Amino acid sequence: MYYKFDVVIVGAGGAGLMAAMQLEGASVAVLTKVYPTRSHTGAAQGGVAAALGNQEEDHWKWHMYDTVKGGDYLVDQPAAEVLTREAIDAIYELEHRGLPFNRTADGRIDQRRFGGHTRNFGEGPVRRSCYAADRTGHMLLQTMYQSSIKNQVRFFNEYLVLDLLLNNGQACGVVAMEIRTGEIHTFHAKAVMFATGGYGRAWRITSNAFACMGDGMAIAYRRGIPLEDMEMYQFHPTGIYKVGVLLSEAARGEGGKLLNNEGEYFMERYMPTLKDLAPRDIVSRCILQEVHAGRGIDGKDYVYLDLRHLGAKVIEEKLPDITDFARNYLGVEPITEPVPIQPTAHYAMGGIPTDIDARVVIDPQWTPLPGFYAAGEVACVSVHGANRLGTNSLVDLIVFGRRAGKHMAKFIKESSHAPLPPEPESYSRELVSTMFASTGGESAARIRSALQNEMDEKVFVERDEKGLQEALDTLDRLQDTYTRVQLQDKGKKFNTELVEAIELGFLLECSEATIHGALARQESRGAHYRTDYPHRDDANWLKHTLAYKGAKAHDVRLDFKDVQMVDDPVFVPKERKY
Amino acid sequence: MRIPSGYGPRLSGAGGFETFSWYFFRISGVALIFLALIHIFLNHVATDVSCTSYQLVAMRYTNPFWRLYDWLLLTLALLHGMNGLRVVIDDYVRSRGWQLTLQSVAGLVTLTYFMLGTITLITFQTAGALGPGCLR
Amino acid sequence: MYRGQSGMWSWLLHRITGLGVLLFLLIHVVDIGLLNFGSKVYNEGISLFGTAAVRVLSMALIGGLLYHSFNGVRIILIDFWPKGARYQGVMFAIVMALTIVSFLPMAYFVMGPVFGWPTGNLRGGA
Amino acid sequence: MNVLMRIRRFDPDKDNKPYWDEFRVEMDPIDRLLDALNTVKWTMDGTLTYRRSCAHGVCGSDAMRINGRNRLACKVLIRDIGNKVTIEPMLGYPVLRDLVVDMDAFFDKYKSIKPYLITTDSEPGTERLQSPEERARYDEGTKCILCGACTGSCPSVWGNPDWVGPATIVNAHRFIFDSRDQGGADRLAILGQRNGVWRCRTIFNCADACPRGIPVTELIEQVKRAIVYGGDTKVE
Ligand SMILES: Cc1cc2nc3c(=O)[nH]c(=O)nc-3n(C[C@H](O)[C@H](O)[C@H](O)COP(=O)(O)OP(=O)(O)OC[C@H]3O[C@@H](n4cnc5c(N)ncnc54)[C@H](O)[C@@H]3O)c2cc1C
Ligand code: HEM
Ligand code: SF4
Ligand code: F3S
Ligand code: FES
Repeated sequence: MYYKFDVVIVGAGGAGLMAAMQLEGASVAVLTKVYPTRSHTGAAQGGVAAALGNQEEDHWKWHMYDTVKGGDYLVDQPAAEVLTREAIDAIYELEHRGLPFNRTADGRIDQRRFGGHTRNFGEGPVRRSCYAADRTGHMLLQTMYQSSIKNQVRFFNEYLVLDLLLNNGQACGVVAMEIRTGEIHTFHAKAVMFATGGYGRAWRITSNAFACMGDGMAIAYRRGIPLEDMEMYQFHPTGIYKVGVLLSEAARGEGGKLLNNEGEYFMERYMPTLKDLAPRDIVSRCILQEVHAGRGIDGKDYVYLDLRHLGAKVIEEKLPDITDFARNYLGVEPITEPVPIQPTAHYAMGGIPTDIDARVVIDPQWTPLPGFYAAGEVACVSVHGANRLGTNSLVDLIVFGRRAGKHMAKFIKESSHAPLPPEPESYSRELVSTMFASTGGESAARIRSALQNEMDEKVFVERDEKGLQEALDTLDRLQDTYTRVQLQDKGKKFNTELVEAIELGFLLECSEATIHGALARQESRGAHYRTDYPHRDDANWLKHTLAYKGAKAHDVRLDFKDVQMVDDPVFVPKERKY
Repeated sequence: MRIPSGYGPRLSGAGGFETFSWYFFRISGVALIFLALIHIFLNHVATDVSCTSYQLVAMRYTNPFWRLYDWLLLTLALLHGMNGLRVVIDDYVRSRGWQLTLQSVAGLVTLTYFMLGTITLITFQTAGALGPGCLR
Repeated sequence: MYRGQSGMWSWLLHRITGLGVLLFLLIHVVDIGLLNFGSKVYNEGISLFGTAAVRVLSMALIGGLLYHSFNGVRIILIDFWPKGARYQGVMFAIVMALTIVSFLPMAYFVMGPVFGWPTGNLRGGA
Repeated sequence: MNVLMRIRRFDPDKDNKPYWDEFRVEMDPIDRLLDALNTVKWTMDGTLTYRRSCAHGVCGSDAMRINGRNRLACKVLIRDIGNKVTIEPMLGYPVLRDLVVDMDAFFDKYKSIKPYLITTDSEPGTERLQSPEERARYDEGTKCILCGACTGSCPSVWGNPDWVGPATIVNAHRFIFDSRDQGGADRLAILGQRNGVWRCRTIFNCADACPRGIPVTELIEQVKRAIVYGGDTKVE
């Protein structure tokens, strides 16, 4: 089938839907490989940050300071300014669309503490995270979906996008497979937006959904668009032991504390001011240090999250989902027992490089690719730098999703449909038919599993040259094996084995870019901690990496892009202490 | 506390036949508990069924109260029960044509039975047929 | 098959007993109609109710009606008492208990005459 | 733990009618049933088809009939099902393949009650005010993840697939009782109709099936009462 729209948005998470909302009057298609309400945004628990100051004094500039510092100064500061300023209006917009935030006694949006968010440039924790119990992301996603129903957005549910169509340096559409029928469709558009989320499934212990396979990043990457700062991958300190399911930072925002096997609340020793509410990269590393020092529980690689002192009321009312997870997946009763946790793969700070209008930029000179937009976890405007603060992702979705929508609204008025490239579907059809035709006998599940083990072991909270080299070799081998993946399922209808195999290809490429960035960056900054280069090196590395795809895993080309600063002394890079 | 936010209008109840039907089930149900259970008690416990004869009925119907009582029981049970049947048909019969046919039949049956019962109750003559006179 | 819970079984029984009682009512109106044909016709018709077989059917009717009535009250409580839904399971147990407790003596009176048990009512034990 | 999985299979391309398939897998007691399905798919039979995404009960993808009851495969632990488990697609939806059912009609029903905030007056510069009590009034409904487990467990839906079903009413409740919303009367009028709220016969399978612990029937009853009495959106 051939479809023609003004705008095609790939992804119906928070970022995609927020953009769709801004396009009233235009013809818009939203493509998603899962039903919109199943998007991963729904898993976000803790909250969404904005300096509303409903509970105590707060300013967007303090928020910006925390964002820049939390990102270990790899943040593009003008983008962080946009993020924190516009967060406030974006939150009100969500409220007006019906998002059921928790309320203060005087009826305003309630706010709570979250890691790394401080008052007056680092003096102490501040209440900045707007929340709806511990299902803020769920409420955000539902609200956005409801709004799209009101605005009669056209959804294509369970469509797997396989390719981005470019012609003469301009984006002109996408090609997708309808999972239900196995048919290939072309979507012709003036503007294309990617909002496909992250790739947390590259690790075994992960908080991410099965759908988080890095599709958007890899599709762009295959079309010659670079991926920025892929080495910056966040590991959340409190995943459920062995399962990876997240226990939100909200648990610590409400007063939960980390405990080692000696019964010590060890974060007090590492970070005297913010303690358990220090940024995630730091807390994850502290947990690992405790484990290395033999203070993990039972000498194993996990510690406890202690909520017992909060009392049953706070636990049941403010953290109901988290409590449910602990009970269900561990059989642990958080009211009376501490909960076993370990760091879990969580969030990609890197991604498709964009400017503050969410336009995709393809080189260190910030040259935009006309008609191509990206926002959300798939993108890297670089508001998160080397480490994202909790609650800053949802703000990212709504602020830059909104900006993408507004910019596209303008763009489609000023431009017409670029012609499609010749045989637009050939790449996608071949991708699918080679999968079906292959008789190599390899299994996608086995390759994925090998990849995840390697990433868990060598591309985790701590990395070094040797491990990364080995990981790269492994990846090279896995990519080779991948060409011989054979499907058992030769059906066309709802062939999820085919979907998984295609997604694995995406995942391998995102991992490749990650490892290359990590190898190149010979310093430790934010989430990227190199045991062989344990210090931050602003002289050489205050810059972003851009990875361009090569023929094989080893052939990636790296380029670099300067970090953008604003002219204000408070934002000058300093050592990061809390 | 209620914040004078100015929102949240009073909801006006929404009527309609289905709403009425639902309500009618409940009201007639409550009435039927008494009507039906007392009826059963009288005819199966207080007197044995074998004593229910033309004569016994005639004795009862000298008092118009029992005529009214039985008429109410008949009417309510019939309407309640046949409405129940209508609902069941609505639930399980998917074809619109069959639904209409069956429900018209049900309606016709209700009407016929209502007439039959009512006429019997009104026209029944008690004179000369009094007394329990158990059968057999 | 779906493995439901008490609410599902209670509904199924309610529906079946409701329809059963309705069927009986439809027959009953016809036999009442016999009154129009005079005492002989009526008495002949109604005498059927005294036979053992019809007594068993009457018992089913009574049991069904008892259950349907009590459960009807349960449904009405669920509908109009704000806390009703929370106690539906408990109420179902009560309904079953009430049904059985009130059914047994009724059954005794209905079947008594067949077995010659003393019932003490009009014509009882005869 | 060794688990025998009996799975109802159906491939529209190959099969005239559904059939039973069996697999034996070795699982950890604290693994999820979803892990067991994955084990089958990844190591035994790649054609086994089901939906899943979040793997921890928040996205609503994997509602299916597990030992006769609608549950999320990612919220059922192996230790709670024992050595044998029967898995079937949900009732009340057309089966697309194996455990995957067609949810389009489900979402259409959801859309029919205007599931979005309706306001007629102009937006304030900041947030609309709402007291914590008013917020609590509709809290339960906001937990819904649209998994469809309730609707697929309801005998009224099995009998009459046109009926809106419990999930729709839960989501209507979420807006009807939101003090900011002004479309309540509209929704009640829709739900007062033939395929509205009255087809609920208080069967309670829905409340039992809901993986989010929403007291579904209780919410439906509140909507019924709102239709009959009218009333305020205040706390009951
Ligand atoms: C457990 C957890 C808790 C979190 N808590 C918080 C929090 O409290 N606060 C916070 O700020 N952030 C939080 N985050 C991070 C945040 O939720 C995510 O980064 C964010 O939701 C990503 O949103 P998105 O719109 O970019 O993408 P997603 O919500 O992941 O949506 C991706 C969309 O793209 C579609 N898609 C993907 N690939 C394709 C394809 N090939 N074809 C078609 N469609 C495709 C998917 O179907 C989906 O609709 C949390 C993350 C996790 C994992
Ligand atoms: C004795 C007291 C009675 C009470 C309290 C009562 C109550 C009720 C109620 C509340 C309902 C509605 C069920 C629902 O909407 O889910 C109902 C349904 C019904 N009743 Fe009764 N009822 C009584 C007597 C009768 C009698 C005497 C008959 C037979 C004539 C009868 C036949 C039915 C039928 C057929 C239904 C429909 C069943 C269904 O929809 O599932 N009821 N009853
Ligand atoms: S009410 Fe519960 S069972 Fe029904 S769709 Fe919502 S979450 Fe699923
Ligand atoms: S199971 Fe169905 S009938 Fe009502 S109480 Fe639940 S919706
Ligand atoms: S996979 Fe998301 S609910 Fe089970």
